[in-house]
Amino acid sequence: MNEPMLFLPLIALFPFAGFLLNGLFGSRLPKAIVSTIALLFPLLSFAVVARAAWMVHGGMLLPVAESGAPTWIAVGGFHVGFQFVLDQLSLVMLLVVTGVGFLIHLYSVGYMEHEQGYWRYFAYLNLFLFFMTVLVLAGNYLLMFVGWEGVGLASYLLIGFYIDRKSAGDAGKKAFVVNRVGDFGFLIGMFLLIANFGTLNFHRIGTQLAGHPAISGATATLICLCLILGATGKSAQIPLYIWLPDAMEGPTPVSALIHAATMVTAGVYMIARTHALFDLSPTAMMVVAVVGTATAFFAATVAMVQTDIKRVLAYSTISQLGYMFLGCGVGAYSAAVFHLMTHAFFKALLFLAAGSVIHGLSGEQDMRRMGGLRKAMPVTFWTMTAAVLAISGFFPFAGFFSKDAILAAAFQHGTLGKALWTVGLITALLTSFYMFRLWYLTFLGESRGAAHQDGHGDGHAAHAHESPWIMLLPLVVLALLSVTGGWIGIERFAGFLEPVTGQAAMVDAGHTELFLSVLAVLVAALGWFLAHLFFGRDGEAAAQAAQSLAPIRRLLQGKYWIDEIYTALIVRPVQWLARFVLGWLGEWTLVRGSAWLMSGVVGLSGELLRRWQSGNLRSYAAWLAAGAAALLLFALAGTLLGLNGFADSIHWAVR
Amino acid sequence: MHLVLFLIFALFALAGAANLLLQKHPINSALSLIVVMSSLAVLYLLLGAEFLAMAQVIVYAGAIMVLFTFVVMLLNEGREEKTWGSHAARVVGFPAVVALLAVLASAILRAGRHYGMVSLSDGITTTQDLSRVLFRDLLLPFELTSVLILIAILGAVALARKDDGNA
Amino acid sequence: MNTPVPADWYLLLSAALFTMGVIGFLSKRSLITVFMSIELMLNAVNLSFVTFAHEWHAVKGQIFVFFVMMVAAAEAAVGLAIIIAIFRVRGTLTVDQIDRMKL
Amino acid sequence: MQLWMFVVLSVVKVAVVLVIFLTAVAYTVLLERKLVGRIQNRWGPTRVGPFGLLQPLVDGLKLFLKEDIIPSGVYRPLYLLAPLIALSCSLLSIAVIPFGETMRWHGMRLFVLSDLNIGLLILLSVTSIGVYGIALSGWSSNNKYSLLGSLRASAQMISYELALGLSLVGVVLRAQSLSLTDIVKVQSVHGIASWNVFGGGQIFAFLIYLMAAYAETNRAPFDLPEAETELTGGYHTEYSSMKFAMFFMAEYGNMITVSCVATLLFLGGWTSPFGDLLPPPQNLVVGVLGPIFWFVAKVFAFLFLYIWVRGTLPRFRYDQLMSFGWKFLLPAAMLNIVGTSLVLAFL
Amino acid sequence: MDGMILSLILVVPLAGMVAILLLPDRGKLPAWIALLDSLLTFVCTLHLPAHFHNQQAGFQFEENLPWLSRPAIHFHVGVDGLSLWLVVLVGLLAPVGVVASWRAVQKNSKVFYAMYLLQQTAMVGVFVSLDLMLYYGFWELSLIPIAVLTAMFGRNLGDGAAGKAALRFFLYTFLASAPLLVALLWLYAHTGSFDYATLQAAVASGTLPGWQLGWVSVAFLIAFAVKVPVLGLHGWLPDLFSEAPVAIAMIAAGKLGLYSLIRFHVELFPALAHRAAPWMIALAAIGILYGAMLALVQKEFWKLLAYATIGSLSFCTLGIYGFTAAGMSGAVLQTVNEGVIGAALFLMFGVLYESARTSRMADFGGLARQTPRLATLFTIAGLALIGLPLLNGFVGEFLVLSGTFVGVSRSWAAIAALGVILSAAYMLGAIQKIFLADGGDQQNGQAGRVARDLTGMETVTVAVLAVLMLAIGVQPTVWTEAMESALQTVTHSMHAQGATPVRMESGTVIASSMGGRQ
Repeated sequence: MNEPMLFLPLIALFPFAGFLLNGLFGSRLPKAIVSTIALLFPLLSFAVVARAAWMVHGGMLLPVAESGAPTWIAVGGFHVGFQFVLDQLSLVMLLVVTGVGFLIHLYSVGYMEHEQGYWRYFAYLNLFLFFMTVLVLAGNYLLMFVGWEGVGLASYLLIGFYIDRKSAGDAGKKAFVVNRVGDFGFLIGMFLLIANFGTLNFHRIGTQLAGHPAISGATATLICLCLILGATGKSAQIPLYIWLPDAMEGPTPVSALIHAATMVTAGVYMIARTHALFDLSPTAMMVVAVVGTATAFFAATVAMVQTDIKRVLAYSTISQLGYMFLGCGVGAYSAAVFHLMTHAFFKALLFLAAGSVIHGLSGEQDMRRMGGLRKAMPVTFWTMTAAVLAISGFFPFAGFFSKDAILAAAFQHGTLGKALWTVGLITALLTSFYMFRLWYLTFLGESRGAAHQDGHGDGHAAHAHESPWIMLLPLVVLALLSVTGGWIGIERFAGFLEPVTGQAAMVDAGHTELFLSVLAVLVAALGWFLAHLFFGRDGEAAAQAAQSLAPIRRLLQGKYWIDEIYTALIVRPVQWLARFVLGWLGEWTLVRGSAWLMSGVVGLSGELLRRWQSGNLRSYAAWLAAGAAALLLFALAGTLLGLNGFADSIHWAVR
Repeated sequence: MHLVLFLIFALFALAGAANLLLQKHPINSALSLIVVMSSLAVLYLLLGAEFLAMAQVIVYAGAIMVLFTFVVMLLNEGREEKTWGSHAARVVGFPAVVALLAVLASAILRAGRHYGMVSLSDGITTTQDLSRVLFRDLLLPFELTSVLILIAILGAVALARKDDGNA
Repeated sequence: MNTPVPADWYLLLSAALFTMGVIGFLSKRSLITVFMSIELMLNAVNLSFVTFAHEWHAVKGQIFVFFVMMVAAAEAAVGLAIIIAIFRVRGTLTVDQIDRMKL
Repeated sequence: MQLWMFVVLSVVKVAVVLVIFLTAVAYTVLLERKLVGRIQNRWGPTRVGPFGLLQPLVDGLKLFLKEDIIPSGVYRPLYLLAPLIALSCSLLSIAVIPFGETMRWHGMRLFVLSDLNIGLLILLSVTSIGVYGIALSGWSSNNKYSLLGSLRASAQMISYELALGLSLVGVVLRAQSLSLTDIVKVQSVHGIASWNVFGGGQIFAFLIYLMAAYAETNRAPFDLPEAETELTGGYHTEYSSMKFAMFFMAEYGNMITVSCVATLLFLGGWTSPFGDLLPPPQNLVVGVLGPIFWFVAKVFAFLFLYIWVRGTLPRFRYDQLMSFGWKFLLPAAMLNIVGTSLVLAFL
Repeated sequence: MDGMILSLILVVPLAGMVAILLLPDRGKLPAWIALLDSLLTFVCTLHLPAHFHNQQAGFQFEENLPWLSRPAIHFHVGVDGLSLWLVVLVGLLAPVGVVASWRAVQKNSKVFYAMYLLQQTAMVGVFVSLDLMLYYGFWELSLIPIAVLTAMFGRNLGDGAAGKAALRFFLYTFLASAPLLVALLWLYAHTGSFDYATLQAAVASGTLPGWQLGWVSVAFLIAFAVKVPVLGLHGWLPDLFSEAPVAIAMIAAGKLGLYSLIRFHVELFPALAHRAAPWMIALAAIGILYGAMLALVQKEFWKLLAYATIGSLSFCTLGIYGFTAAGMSGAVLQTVNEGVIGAALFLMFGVLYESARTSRMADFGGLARQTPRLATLFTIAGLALIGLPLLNGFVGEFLVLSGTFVGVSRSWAAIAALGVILSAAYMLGAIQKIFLADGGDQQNGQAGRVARDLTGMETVTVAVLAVLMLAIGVQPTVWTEAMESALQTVTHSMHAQGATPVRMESGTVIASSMGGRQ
């Protein structure tokens, strides 16, 4: 293979350098230099990616795996290196990660301007980019796992960025631990891979599979289920989605970058990356599709009643990730990745716009205290509108194309696919509904800040202000991408990804698809209409509807009490087991008990022997004399028995 | 002549030792012990160990026992009282002593027939003989002994000194 | 005039002295006298060393006695210092009353 | 030689030496009184006999005839034993001192009671035993002055015994023998030039010995045990008549012994100061008496020094005495040993 | 130089000890001597890896001098790939311990540092001895300073807790070592030698009486398992960690026992160790979970560290008794890791305790602002402990787990891997309770106000350790390469005696594919 000089490691190492510089010296540097470092290195990284993309456009063949990668672990015959591979899939991901990543860095400069620990924030952000690029570029599972855990770490640090807030710390910990559950699955999956293939290299596993699949479907299913567990952790799917809503404790740009655009899509990326295995196991595929659909629907329902603007977006993210899983589950990997890309654009935009709103309202996140911001923040409003239209799936916005591709693929996937398509369509309705609800509550109507802020006169809206240009610029760029991002078309996109993800299951591109597209747009419009009905005017209708649906509403507001159930079923029993069974029974009774028993025996014998040690010199002398006499007698007895000397008699005695 | 001298001084030694046991006042015991040691010095001379004989007098009688008498004088303890603190000494100790003596005596008597005689004409171990071995073969132990004595001096000083703080 | 003496007489004397030393250790109540009994035992052993040195024409036997003397001197210095210290604290030198195993 | 002859000859020798020694003791006392008197610009004893020469006899008679008082509080056995120990140790040491030419008669040395390989060691051991006399006397007297005096004396003697013994090591090193005869022989060749004190390079050892010997004999300026102003009579406060005389004799006997040892070890013993400058005497009488003359002369010269010092120097304080002994004399004696060994080994 | 270096490493701490004992206990003088001396020791130990020949099998830097002729005890020392890094680790941790005690030990520092240096010699001795009697001597010697220093310098001397902890440690380890001595003497009686190679050959030859040999191997196993400690025998550990001075606690557990398990149980009695392996594997796997779960509910950080240590040491045991190459090298690497990470954590907890006089985590909170250096370095060490990739803990855990999973038992490996989740939970919990806001207020802990940050010297020390964590995590091959030939020897001899990887269940291993390289 010819090796064009791509400098792949640089993509990862530039942000790492930024992390080191800011992390080690940031506290002593002025803000301007911190910002420069923080922006420069992701930009350099993006430049390297862009150059690679340009070379691909110029006809360079993919994949490119740089040889001479340094060894990481080598024991016995097992060997893992720091091997970076660039192919179509990772190129797309890299463009998203570094491109959107850079924009969000830019935005953060404005957003975080007045925060304590400014340098720390950018150090973490660069660290995240480092791990994310490692994850994407990894040429084997283990290296991917490095990035996988690493982004988890960065996520943990950034969620807990506000170290004075207990809720932030809790959320960070929860995110990391829940992710670790997923990582457990990933680890076991890797062990199974080692056991079955003897390697963790994507390429080698791929060739082994392509040649003559040495493994049975059951084994493949086992491996895939383990990997799915990992993916659900990272991509916040049922059953491990619970960390993502809490993760909104972090600064909003972090939510945009990590918990919307990039990190959470790692699970999808991983499934797409390993699709060769998944293709062997219909069961696993079905699990992926069902999990994705269920998550999409479930999260969408919860999103309808959230009042915190960021939580709505968080559940929305979970829901959209469910779409991507659905795409993967029905074999439409390229559609899933396509949606991943467009979702990165519009969801990042949504978060950043929300951040702009929060920033404008000095930290207010509750939508019930917003409203009427359209005039105060026009740029934010218009970019947000583009994003809302995109996520709801209106033609010709980006979301339309990608979501449509996934639903179409699902529709063509047999009976189960039809059912999933139905749920997906309902979810699209819900999506449209809750996004427009957000839109109405935030930007339209009157300002409701005063109603809740009695004593403070007028609400936030009065002195709400538009964000500085450095925050608006990324909004505009992302808005453009949200509008145009889908125009590339699924066919061309799938065609580009084909070497990696295999032949897309696009059989019928005729009337059915057109019908489905139209149906989707109609459903989205219905959602808008419903939202307009409830929230567009005065909110009376909303109140009435809420009244009539009170039990459901409570269920939704309680988020189905999943957190509580997990606490009761898993966390509490583990703690109980640790504290009482292990702690009291094991540690206290058995271990301590044995120690006490032992010390008791020793103490008792000591007590007995102590009586011998009277402290009286003459008694000691008496025993000494007796001992000496006994020894001499013994030696003499030896001589009497005809032995030669003391040593021999001892030998004779112990024989 | 040798026999006479041996008998005289052996008798002295035994008598001194017995007196040590019988006397109730430590100073008398100490003086008895000096008699034993001096008698032993003569016996050493009879055995041809002239340097040791003198060392016995200088070190034991002249130095160690002086220390003993000094301490007796200093503490002025008086006669010892009869106390009954140790049962083991009577119950275990004295039978053990009897056994010890019996075993030693029988061992010596059994082996004694192999031993030679000691007479005045046997020749003398001169100081040169002694020092040749001491300073050539056993130089290291000798030096170690001097270190030991140095430590003992320091220890004695440290122990006997009155405490500065609370005395 | 020059009647020789069997070597084992010396040894028997040594054994007797040693035994008397042991008896002294066991029966004497004054710490100082007990200490003297120890010296008596050492002397008894020294005698047998010298006797054996004579018997086997080995100078090292005498050297051993020499070392015993040196060590005895050191021991006496330290031992008597300890006795003084004990007397200072306890006010008595009666062995049976000094059984606390510490000063 | 026959046993009886040996015994008879020994008894005769012992008798002669004892008589001379005791006479010498008595007249040393007279000498001291006379000399000190002259130093203090008075006459000293003059009444009894010509120049008071019979004074010692009268003194002895007085002490013999005095009532022997034993105080009631004393611990009798040791009280009686102590002066005996003191005197006998003093007399014992003269037994190994050779005071004349190494002449033999029937294989037996004439001018020494017993010539031993380890004469010097015997001297030292006897000196070390001598402590008991003083220690026991003070303790058994049951008198605080006595006890203090005897403690002082014992401590002083033990302390200075070390310096004394060590100062002799240089001499022994030079002679490579512990025999006093051998030590004298080494110094005999070139007369005064080969004496240890000059030619032998032992001048420092001699000075150390001198000072240690003064202390060892409890003489001024180290006479603290009997410092009248502090302790009335020191360890012999409770002694009177003959028992006191025994201590008295022991002290002067020790002085003479120490002088003899100094003569033997440092001043060439019985050899003439001219050594081989003079031809060896052909006359037997001169050959026998000459060495004895030299010996006696040197001893009396040393004694004169003793008395002279007593008449001139003030007394030490007790702590000065101890620190002088331990911190100056002992290290100096050790340095002397080191120096002597280095010289002997490398020169 | 190569012929003397091990003696030198053994002697240098002793010389420091003598120097400390001879010089007066004035101010920081003993501490400075100990620090310089331990740095010197460290430099000496660095000679070993610098001149070590990775490819060469057998022991290097060997010295073999007869010491006693009857019984035949030799001063026989040497290192191979297994012990190499452990010796260096001892050298590295020696100055760390001194730094950790710098402020904590004020009174009697002379005794402390003298004993501490003695302990260093003993530990090096354990790792390099090739004569079993010599080994036993060093082994016992290494136990004494721990007990004595805990009793003398423990945290709660007043209420006797320190003394009890010391006594408990003493009882556990000494009672367990007594059968070891008997077993050693039995071996000597039957072979006439204490030499490692001779004994190994004798055991391998199968001429020794079988059932007695079984007991001998059990005696060895128990003595070492107590010192590790293996689950169930860890009764001394939590108390000791709570009470012992930091510098002592950081060396009390782990490496000595683990090394001894490999060298003197697995390598010496492969066949018998093979029989014990299923038990050990089960204990280890359960121990990982057990330690992690108990760590999760601890309220005091010393106890947390104790149970975390039990968990992470169980990884090592798991690796050793799997008899797989990956597991073994993972275990040795993990032993080193545990030493490095544990030292860093101990030092930092020690700083917290020494300034706040409490170890209840609830008393702290929100320290991150006040003690940024401590918080940062603690987080790094904590992440290394719970096995974050690119830090050292991951490599060891991964090798052990993959070796176990592939070669031994999937179910046990999966159980062990569950520890990964729990460890994250307890470590992040600790970080949150101590360094992050843990209540409504900004600063809720009383202790938080008096806690101090790391001093310059401490920062440098922990930073060096942190860099080392990263270095091992990124380039473990540097470390594992040296072990390779030693492990091959081990596994070869084990396999020759029928001790192949323990199969605890059926599974498919494509062993041939393990041989391929990417």
